[in-house]
Amino acid sequence: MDKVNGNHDARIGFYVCHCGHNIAAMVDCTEVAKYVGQLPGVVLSRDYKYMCSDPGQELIQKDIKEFGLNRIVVASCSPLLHEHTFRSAVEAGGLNPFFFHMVNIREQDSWVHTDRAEATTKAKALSRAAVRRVAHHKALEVKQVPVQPDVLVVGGGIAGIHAALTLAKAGKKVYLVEREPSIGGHMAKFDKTFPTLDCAACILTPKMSEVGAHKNITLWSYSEVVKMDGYVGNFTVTIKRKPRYINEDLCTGCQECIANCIYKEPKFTDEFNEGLGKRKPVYIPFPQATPQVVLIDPEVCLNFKRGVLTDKCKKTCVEACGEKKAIDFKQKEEFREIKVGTIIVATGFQTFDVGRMPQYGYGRYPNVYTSLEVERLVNASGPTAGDVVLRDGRHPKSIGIIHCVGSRDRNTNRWCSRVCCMYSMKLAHLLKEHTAAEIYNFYIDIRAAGKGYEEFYDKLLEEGVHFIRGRVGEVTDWAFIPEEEGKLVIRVEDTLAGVVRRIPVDMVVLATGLEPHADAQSVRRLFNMSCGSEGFFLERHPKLAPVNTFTDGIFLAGCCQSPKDIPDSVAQAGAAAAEALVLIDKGHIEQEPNTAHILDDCSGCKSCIPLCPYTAITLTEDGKKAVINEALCKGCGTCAAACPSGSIVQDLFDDEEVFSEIQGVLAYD
Amino acid sequence: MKYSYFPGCSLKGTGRAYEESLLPVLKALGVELEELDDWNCCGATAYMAVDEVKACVMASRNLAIAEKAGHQELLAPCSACYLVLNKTKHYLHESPVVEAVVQKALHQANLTYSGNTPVRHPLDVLVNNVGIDAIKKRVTQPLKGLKVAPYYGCQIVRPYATFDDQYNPTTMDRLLEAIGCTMVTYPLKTRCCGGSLTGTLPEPGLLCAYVLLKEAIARGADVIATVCPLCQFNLDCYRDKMASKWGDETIPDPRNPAARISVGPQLNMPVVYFTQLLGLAFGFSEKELGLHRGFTPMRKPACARAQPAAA
Amino acid sequence: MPKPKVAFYWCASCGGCEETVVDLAEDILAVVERVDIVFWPVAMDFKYRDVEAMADQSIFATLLNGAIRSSEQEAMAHLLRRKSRYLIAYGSCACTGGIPGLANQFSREQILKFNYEDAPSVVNESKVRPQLVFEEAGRRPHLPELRHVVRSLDQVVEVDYYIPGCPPTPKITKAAVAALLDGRLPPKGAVLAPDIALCEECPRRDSKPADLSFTEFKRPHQKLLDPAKCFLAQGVVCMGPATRQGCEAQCPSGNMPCTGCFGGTDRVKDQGAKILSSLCANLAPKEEAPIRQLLEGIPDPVGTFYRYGLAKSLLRRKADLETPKTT
Amino acid sequence: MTKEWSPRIVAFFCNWCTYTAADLAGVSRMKYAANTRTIRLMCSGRVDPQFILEAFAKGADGVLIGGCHPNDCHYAEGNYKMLRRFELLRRMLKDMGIPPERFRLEWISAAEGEKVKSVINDMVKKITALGPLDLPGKFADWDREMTELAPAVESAPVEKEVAHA
Repeated sequence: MDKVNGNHDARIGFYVCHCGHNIAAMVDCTEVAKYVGQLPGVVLSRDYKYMCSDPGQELIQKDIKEFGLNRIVVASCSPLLHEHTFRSAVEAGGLNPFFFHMVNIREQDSWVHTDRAEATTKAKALSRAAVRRVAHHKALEVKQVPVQPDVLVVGGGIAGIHAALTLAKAGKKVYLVEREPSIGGHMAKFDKTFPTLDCAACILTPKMSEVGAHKNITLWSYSEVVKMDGYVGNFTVTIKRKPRYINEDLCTGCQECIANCIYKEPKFTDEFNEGLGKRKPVYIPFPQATPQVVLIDPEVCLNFKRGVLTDKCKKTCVEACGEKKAIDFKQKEEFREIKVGTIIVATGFQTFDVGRMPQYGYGRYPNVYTSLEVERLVNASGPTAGDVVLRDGRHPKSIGIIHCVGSRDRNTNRWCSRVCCMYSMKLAHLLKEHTAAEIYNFYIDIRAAGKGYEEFYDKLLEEGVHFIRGRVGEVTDWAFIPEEEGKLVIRVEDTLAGVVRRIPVDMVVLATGLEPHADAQSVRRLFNMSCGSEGFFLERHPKLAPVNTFTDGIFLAGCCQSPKDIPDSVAQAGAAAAEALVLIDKGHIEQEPNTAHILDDCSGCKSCIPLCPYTAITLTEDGKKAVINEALCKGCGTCAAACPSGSIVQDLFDDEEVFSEIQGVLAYD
Repeated sequence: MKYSYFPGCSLKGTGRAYEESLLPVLKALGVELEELDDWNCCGATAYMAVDEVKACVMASRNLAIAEKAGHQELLAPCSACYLVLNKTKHYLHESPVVEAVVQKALHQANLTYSGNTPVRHPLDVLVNNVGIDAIKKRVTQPLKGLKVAPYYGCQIVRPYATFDDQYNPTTMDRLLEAIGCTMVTYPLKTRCCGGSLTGTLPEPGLLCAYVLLKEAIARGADVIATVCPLCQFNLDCYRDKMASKWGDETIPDPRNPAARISVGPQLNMPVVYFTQLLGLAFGFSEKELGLHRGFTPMRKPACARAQPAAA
Repeated sequence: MPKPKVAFYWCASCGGCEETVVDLAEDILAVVERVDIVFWPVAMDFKYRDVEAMADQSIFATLLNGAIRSSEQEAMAHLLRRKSRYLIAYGSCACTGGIPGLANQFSREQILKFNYEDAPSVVNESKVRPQLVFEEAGRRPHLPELRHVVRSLDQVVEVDYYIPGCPPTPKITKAAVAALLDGRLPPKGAVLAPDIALCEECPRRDSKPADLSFTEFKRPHQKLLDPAKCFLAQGVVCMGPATRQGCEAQCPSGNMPCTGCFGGTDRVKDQGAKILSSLCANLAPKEEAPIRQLLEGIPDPVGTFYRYGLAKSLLRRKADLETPKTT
Repeated sequence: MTKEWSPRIVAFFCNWCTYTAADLAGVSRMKYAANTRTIRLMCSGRVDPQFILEAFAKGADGVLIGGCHPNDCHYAEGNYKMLRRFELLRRMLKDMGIPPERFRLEWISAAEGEKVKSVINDMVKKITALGPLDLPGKFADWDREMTELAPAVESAPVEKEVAHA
């Protein structure tokens, strides 16, 4: 009673691609073509140098007409790469695009095997399976689903800002969600930018205020995405707006409340200044913060006790705010639900936690700094107004900058963070400018690949900054000779001179690397994305789809995808915006017709209903049969696999197609 | 708590003070030791340098015997033994070649080794199994105010950081603080003591050892506590040579930063095993703990003589 | 014109199928009236040679019940195939191997040893086993040989139609016979029972919640069964969702869960795999340990999911049993 | 199987994680045994136990299923549905004389090309040690006991006296 019976009027055309040498080097393509040629149903079997090339595709179209082919199989690269290409070719040839099947003999055969005979046998088996399978293919129609034109941008760093502005200028409505009280991200903390040394604030703040002012942008700072449902073109996103105890619409940013806070002096750690400065319980992160709205820190505000409202404070801030009545101690967190068609994830990075490398003494020796701290230290608007004064009050006469802290290191992070060499040199330049100290860079290699970067390196050499090639072993305060007493000693093997050096300095700067946010994994799950092994979000294809993710309609920009400098982040943000615009302006997306449907033979046993995560399966009014709402169905096929009476069919993957594929791969020659 | 005990050559020889103090201290804390029957050289010293695989064979014989002894983990107080035994375990897991040779050799002796016996260091056991609190309870004469420079040496944290931080180990600090000592900041915790260089290339060897003493002096320590027989030996036995070489070097006076003192006279600082300090705090006598054996013997600090100590 | 000749035969089965024919009660007369029963060992005395003597294809239809597990049954299957125009697999055993098919979990030696030596009720010191041929008073009787493998009828000879059930109901039997006699024949190979799962005609269907997920499995004897509620909703394995209807839900009506005797639908290759898939997919837990623990409630998946279909299932027989030497 | 035997493994990979990981292994030019024949499905939840039995029945020496890690399923929970089937199916296969080593479920994320390699190599190693399963061959052997009888029937075999027919 075998239910899988072949389709006897199939006229199959088979094409095996050499892909230059990529496939042909390990798979005997002519042999495969010859073999498939004699399989039942195969009318025509060819091997060709590049099937994806125009001539390759035209060949298919020509053959369809000339030989009356009604099924096409192409054995080449991964379907994830070119299935669409060939389906279009088949359609152009006058066939339903789904009378096509693709065999992956590159990524999963020629590239991963070393024995030509075995690789060829495998290619034959996979092709044989495809040929058997394609005979069962049905004509299917691509469903078109309208695309919601609004866009969500997650993360208000330079990448998110640029993406949001690009879309807004194109007339699209954008929601920009930022976790911190202000947008600006890491860039807002920088003093100057390499290699041009133009001031970060000067180029960033105009963009920030433009975001704040743009009519097409809804800016939700101090907010987080907590839930995402739906699919490309039709996402439903829930956003949590954390209470800042200030009514954003009423606050004018006059900051009278700050001036009049019961605390006369700022005395709480100032996050924006990396703890080098102090702020009050009511504060605005930094002068150019966007939105220009203050917030209250319930952990330290006298009107709260450990976050719980007590109403014990005199509330001088409220008096100061007066008629504006912007302060609202009773503010609760709010949840907003929005519908968007596309999402751009630009959640950025975190800097490496230097605590993981105790040998560099951060925390043990007060004069060891992270690069980000130094950015604030040399910053005119920083806690010391640009005066580089050490934690012990001295001004450094010698400074050591240690590169690759948390980069290119088996014990911590293996990747190169790409920006450290350049920003280390930038800081070297700025520190020299501010302190005239002797400056030593300790590097593994100088990576100055970028427009004007190498020139910047040369400039620093001319400025007399020292470069010592070697990975620093430790930073210590034990003096071997009197000259070292009271100094930080950097012990390093100078790999150019071939000697171990001890270099005493007053100040050590750790060039911390970039790494994924601690919560990258949960963000990934939230948006149904993948992460690379190092934890950065995974692009769909390293070359051809660098801003796409595996979830259609969700795009990546900036350092959440991999370490980048500002120009690259901005460029990628533009690309992501463009990808979003493609979907929006097209107005609809085409859905792979791999949804499931239920046959009349359904017995109404209800086994499938609880299995659908999208509640696409329901019972007919009379309760006699189950039905699938194809608009909701995402095509996983779980229900089809579970239907005890075989009454659910998943298009593109129906039982007889899969069975024939199984028989195909196993049939002996 | 019961452990197989691998003393190794040192603890029966130059480092016997270590054994003399370790045994009563562990006993006092209810840790039983059972010395390995018919143990042999751990395989350290020259072997590792000459033929690693053969060294592994030596080591694994001990491991095999321990496994045969059953149930217990193996306690290896000497840093060299501790390292070689652990290294052997790693090699056996990582390299089928080494494993083959070793198993073959063991087979000749009708032994087998599954590669699973845990090798433990006293510091590890004291902190993670016995526990600081249990130790505090046992203290009868806290060493109040004794300034100690904690010196771990290289072998228990390199290349394998098994139970403590590789760059800044702290187990000994926590132990000795628990018995009342004051730990001085000592950045050379894991720096080389000179190893066997002191025997082969005295110049650099001695320098290594000297630097350690000098820094302990500069940090105002009364005593250096160590976990390794070789470290103890190198720091303890060459003071005269050091004195003649660098005796008149001067360093800032730890008690008065403005002034400077010369190193020479200070060099005779006691270098003891951490177990000896534990022993003192537990009320054992200098003799019981082998404190008299050091070239610079250590006297029980005044604070610890006051009987009985207020907890 | 002469009445069409009909034959009934009985291979490895309990005889229940024969009962059904009798259960046709007075209807049987109607049948007898229209046909001429030429061979029916259970009811009338015939000899093999009588069948042998018949002309090939001279029997209009043979309803053969029981699985094929002995040389004699195999021989008769071939013989009747040759003599009949339509050979009909009658009942679960003939269709899919039935209960005897469960013997495919054991080797012939295991079976013989247990039945003639180890079974608690057996007394057989001299460990006598049936011989294929033996001498007795100058006579040499032959005994059929037990095959290593239990087979459904269509694994031995070509089958025209299938009437499933353990046993088939008089209703579908009558319908089938009528269809045959009136020449209203479905395509060859068809199963003469509705191709929809049992739930559709099960009186308990509507009592099954639409969001059922399993937190325990109990076997019918381990629990007091609610006479109206879906068995699955009571945590009792019921094969109904994976089983072809036609039995009029007799077991559920008798407060017993369906055990799957009608076999799977035409759309299914392996009834057991399918019910397993649907049951497991709907388990509540998500981690290995609790999943395993919950599944301990199904101690014998093979016996539960393949009670009637093992011989005809995708795997057919325990894979590591020693292979029969060609006799 | 005239040429030297080596295992044939049918692999069902989910489109989003494991199939992508296998592509990644390719792009990274990792090298692994050529014994698997991959069938791409959208989700491990689509793996119908019938597919697995069919694969064994048609001559697979092993079956490998690759899906997204728990909580990472592109379709929320398809991988759990497979996990639950897997647990019972593996037990049932054992009862049917097919050892657990021949049937494997692995969570392999899109980033774990390395894991594709190690899992496949490991499985090939284990199954090579077990030797062929070859159900089609077994079916043929089992049915050989019938071959000589069918023709015999033609020449009326039942003449001989048969005890209690």
